[in-house]
Amino acid sequence: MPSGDTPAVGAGASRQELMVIEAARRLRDGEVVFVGTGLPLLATTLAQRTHAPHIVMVIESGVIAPQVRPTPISVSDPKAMYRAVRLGTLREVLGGLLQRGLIDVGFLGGAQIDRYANINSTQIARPHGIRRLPGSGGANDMASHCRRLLIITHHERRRFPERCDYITSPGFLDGPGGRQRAGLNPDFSVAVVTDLAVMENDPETCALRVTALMPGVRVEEVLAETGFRPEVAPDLRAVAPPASDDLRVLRDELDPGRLYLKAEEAASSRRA
Amino acid sequence: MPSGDTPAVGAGASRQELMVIEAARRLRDGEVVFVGTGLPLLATTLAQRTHAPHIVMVIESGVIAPQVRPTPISVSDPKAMYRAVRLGTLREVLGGLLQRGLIDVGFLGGAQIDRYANINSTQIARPHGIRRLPGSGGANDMASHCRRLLIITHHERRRFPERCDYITSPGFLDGPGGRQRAGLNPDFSVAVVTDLAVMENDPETCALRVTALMPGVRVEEVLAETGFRPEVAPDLRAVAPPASDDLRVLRDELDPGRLYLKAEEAASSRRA
Amino acid sequence: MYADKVMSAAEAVARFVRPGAVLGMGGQNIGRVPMALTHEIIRQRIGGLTVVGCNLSIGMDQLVGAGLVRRCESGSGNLERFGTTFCWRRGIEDGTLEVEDYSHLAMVSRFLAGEMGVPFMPVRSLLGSDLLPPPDGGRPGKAVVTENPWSPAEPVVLVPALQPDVSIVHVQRADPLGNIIIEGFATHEPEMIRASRHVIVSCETLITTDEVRAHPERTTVPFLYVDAVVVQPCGAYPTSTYGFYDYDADEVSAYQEAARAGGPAVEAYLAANVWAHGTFDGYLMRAAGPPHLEALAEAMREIT
Amino acid sequence: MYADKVMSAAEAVARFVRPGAVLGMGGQNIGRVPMALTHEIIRQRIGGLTVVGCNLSIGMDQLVGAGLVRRCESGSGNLERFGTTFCWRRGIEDGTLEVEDYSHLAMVSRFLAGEMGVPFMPVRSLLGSDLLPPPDGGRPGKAVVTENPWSPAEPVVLVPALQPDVSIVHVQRADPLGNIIIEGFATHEPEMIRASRHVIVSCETLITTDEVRAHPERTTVPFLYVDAVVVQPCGAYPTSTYGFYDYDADEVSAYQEAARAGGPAVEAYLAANVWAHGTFDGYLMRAAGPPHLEALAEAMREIT
Repeated sequence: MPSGDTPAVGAGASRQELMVIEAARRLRDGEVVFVGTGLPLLATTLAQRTHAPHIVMVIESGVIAPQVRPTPISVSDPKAMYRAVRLGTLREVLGGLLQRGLIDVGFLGGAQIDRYANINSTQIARPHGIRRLPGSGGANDMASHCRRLLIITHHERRRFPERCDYITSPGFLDGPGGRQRAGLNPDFSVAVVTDLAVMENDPETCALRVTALMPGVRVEEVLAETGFRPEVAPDLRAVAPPASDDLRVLRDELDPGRLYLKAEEAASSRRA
Repeated sequence: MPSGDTPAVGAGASRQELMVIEAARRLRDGEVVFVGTGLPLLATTLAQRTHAPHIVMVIESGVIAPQVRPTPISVSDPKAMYRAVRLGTLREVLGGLLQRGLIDVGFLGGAQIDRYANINSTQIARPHGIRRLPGSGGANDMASHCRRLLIITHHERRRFPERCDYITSPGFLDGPGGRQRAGLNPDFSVAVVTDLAVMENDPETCALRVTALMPGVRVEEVLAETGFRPEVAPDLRAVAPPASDDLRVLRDELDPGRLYLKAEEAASSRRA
Repeated sequence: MYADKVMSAAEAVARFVRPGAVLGMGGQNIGRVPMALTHEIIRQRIGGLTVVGCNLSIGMDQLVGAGLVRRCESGSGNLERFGTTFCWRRGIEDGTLEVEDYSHLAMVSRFLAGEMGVPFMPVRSLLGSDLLPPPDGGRPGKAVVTENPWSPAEPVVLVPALQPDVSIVHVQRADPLGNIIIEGFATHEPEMIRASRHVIVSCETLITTDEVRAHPERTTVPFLYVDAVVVQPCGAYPTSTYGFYDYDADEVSAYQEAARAGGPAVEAYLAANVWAHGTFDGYLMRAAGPPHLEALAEAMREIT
Repeated sequence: MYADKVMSAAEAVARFVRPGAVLGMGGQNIGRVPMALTHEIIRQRIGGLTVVGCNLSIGMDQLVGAGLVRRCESGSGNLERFGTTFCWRRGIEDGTLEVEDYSHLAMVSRFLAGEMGVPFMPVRSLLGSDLLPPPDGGRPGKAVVTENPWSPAEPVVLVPALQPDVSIVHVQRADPLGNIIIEGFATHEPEMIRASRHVIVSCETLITTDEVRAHPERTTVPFLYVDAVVVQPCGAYPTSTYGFYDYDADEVSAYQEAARAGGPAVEAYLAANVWAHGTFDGYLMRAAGPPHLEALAEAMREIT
């Protein structure tokens, strides 16, 4: 059940549930997806059990094409390895698939993201010293080598600064041409799905702009919760309400214990 | 049985048999030996079944610590893989063990060897063009990374030129300091065991010199069959006759079909 | 080489882990972290360590909490849903712990270079990010940018080889010679083990060398790299060992609570769970006990 | 990706082997050489090939004998006790075949670079030898000497990545998706397969994907790299397949006799053993036949 302090949206789904469902929709059947821990694992499993049964999940710890059992809490959780075709090494996955160019989509969880989709998961500057975060893990590798990066995170002002304090994972760096100048593949796009909206890079300016809103969310609300001032796409659309099947699978099959969704709701309810 | 045209030496062993036995003697129990195909495989198996039961054989095709069954004719022969503790990859063996520095002895078969123990297995210059040989295989890697190189070959003038036409595998290159100048490990020694003699590098000059003679072989005979003029060690010794056990194991267990020894005898009998 | 390398954790750690060593850490997050060997290092209070790995989690954090770590080199420090590695974070924030950050691919590439006996490995990650030291050289030894000689103007990052003085790993099966079999995911361990000067392996099950020779392609790493074999069932507890037992969320959380609080709470946790016991089995009995361990084994059987 | 990739050798070769392709060759000497796929390339007379591998043996030599090879890049060409690869040697000596020589480690390092998606790999072999092009650059693309940035004056050789257009390998087991299991020695194949743009696998036995999922750590290479699965028992004949059958010394010698003689003798051998047959099974029946193949299988059972 959606928690009280986050308004229910289409078909009684909470914003957090719809965020996961919207992210899942962006994965196409047959794609090879490099899946990070947390909500990406949940959303990719949802896609696999609904519209994209032939999606190939690849998980950093050496897991290839598992049929994930609910509800893994780690990339090293055996539930994330269930019936994989290969359980191998980090080198095979990060080197032989990701750096080699065989991954279609990289799918990352919450982090600090700036206007040019650069990601910080290393350290946040604070008045008295820094706040240390976990670091890159495989995120820098994903952002360096994937042609398409999908990010799911809840929408808070502090998570969307004008410029990251520290660039752990490269988005478009300083804007148009930035990736070429750094020697990175310029064939690159980013979509950020949050509990308020969807933001995608403008093909020209490379800056993130608002391209869709969650049902019942006004654009002002998104701008208020975004540290930089994003453009708003002329063809701004509304995120479609969930198909009942999506919601059933998500609630009953994938996260019956609400391991993920409750935490996300708690997080975003701080806003309310 | 030794063939008629090669004089029997101590205990009725042919020179070819004693060559294999003498080479085997130079392997110490517990050493990790990178074994090439042919006579090295035969001699190392002899050592393993006699004085060096704890020798660790490593074979290029990915074979670690086998208990070789008679009589393999190739590094990819399953007889060379019998009861290995690991059947893996060429990279594991040539990279992870040899280049990594975990091999004690490299053991190579016949080739063209010059004064400074450089080896040519690539091409021989001839009046009208070249004679192409098989190439390096793992030999260049062995000579580049082993601290101790053991070579077994039969003794013919054409096999011991002053200078190799082509250096496939580095010995001491142009002499003292040659390996350092090339960026190779200078901690290196070479022993060449033939059907006539044993030649080892002089620690000072780096040149191969005669250090032992097969029973019944005169030093003039060795010099006549050596393309360059080797020094003769002051403490020139005679290769000891085989222990009866060595001969029994070699003849009855390891090469009952005389796959190797007959060929070697035929080769060196051309001299007679 | 063909020696019987079976010994106690106490003997293995005393013989092969020196103060100030570069310590390679096996496992990832809540999977196959070598906790028995980590506890033994804490028990013997071997300090001044540089801990290296790809993801560093509860094992590293307990070593830091025990005051034994000077520096870490890794791609990440965290326990995912259980939160960050709090002692590590606190040490970095208050300046008592040095860190060198890489991506996971960059770290496994460093181990690969160490495994292959070459001084560096090329990677195409790190470019454009703050993980790359500034072009003027930055912190020496971390990474340098060069050009692809076959396509000048194409930058390539070189990361330096990493050969730990000693690595500790927990695996499913090993024989007395030190042939090891890792089942399920292997993370960065095959490269790290082969790159290390010494390796201590703890295993769930000791098998015979005949069993190893019966399926030689299943041997993950041959005995030539291994110095000590410690037989320790549940040696990764409270993290999981694929095919044997699941992680223990309650015990991980119990440590995390102490780690978050820090200072005396960590000291108390380590006193009660490490220093109070002569061996890892003492900890297993205190924190879990046979029925609970059996439940974790049953949980694993359900999902594998 | 999840397609059923099972097809005939004829279809697989027609679809994935283009004239002028860089062809990665599996196997070594007399072990697991992909003869069925090699014969199919000869049957379809696909020419202008660059054949690459570590050791190249009877498969490569038959392609050269059929006039389909322009160039070879390898660490060696030979059949050990069965002699050299005569068509290859003749082609090099009369200048009709280009060769680029490396050591076996240098070749597998080139495949490793291709597998890892980096432009080169460092090696410490080749130094001081004539395998290294002269310092003025020599033949472009072969190898360059650089310095270890962390220890200047320490030379390191860089060899260029090698990503074959298509590789052919013969393995023991594969499933319809293309997950492959190599038993026994694996030579350079894991790196070469992962480095290749396309991969055709022939297998002794087709297994189900459920069987693969039951032991996921035994999968040598996952299906993501494989384009075609050809079910061909005895597909490496007359070379051996570990665990299935030994090599056939008589048939290898029969080819070697023709190869040594050259010209018409090679033509006659290929006519009788390849072009005379619509499929590899035709060759198997002519050259061996069921009783002899069973004897080779028995010989393998005796030594494994």
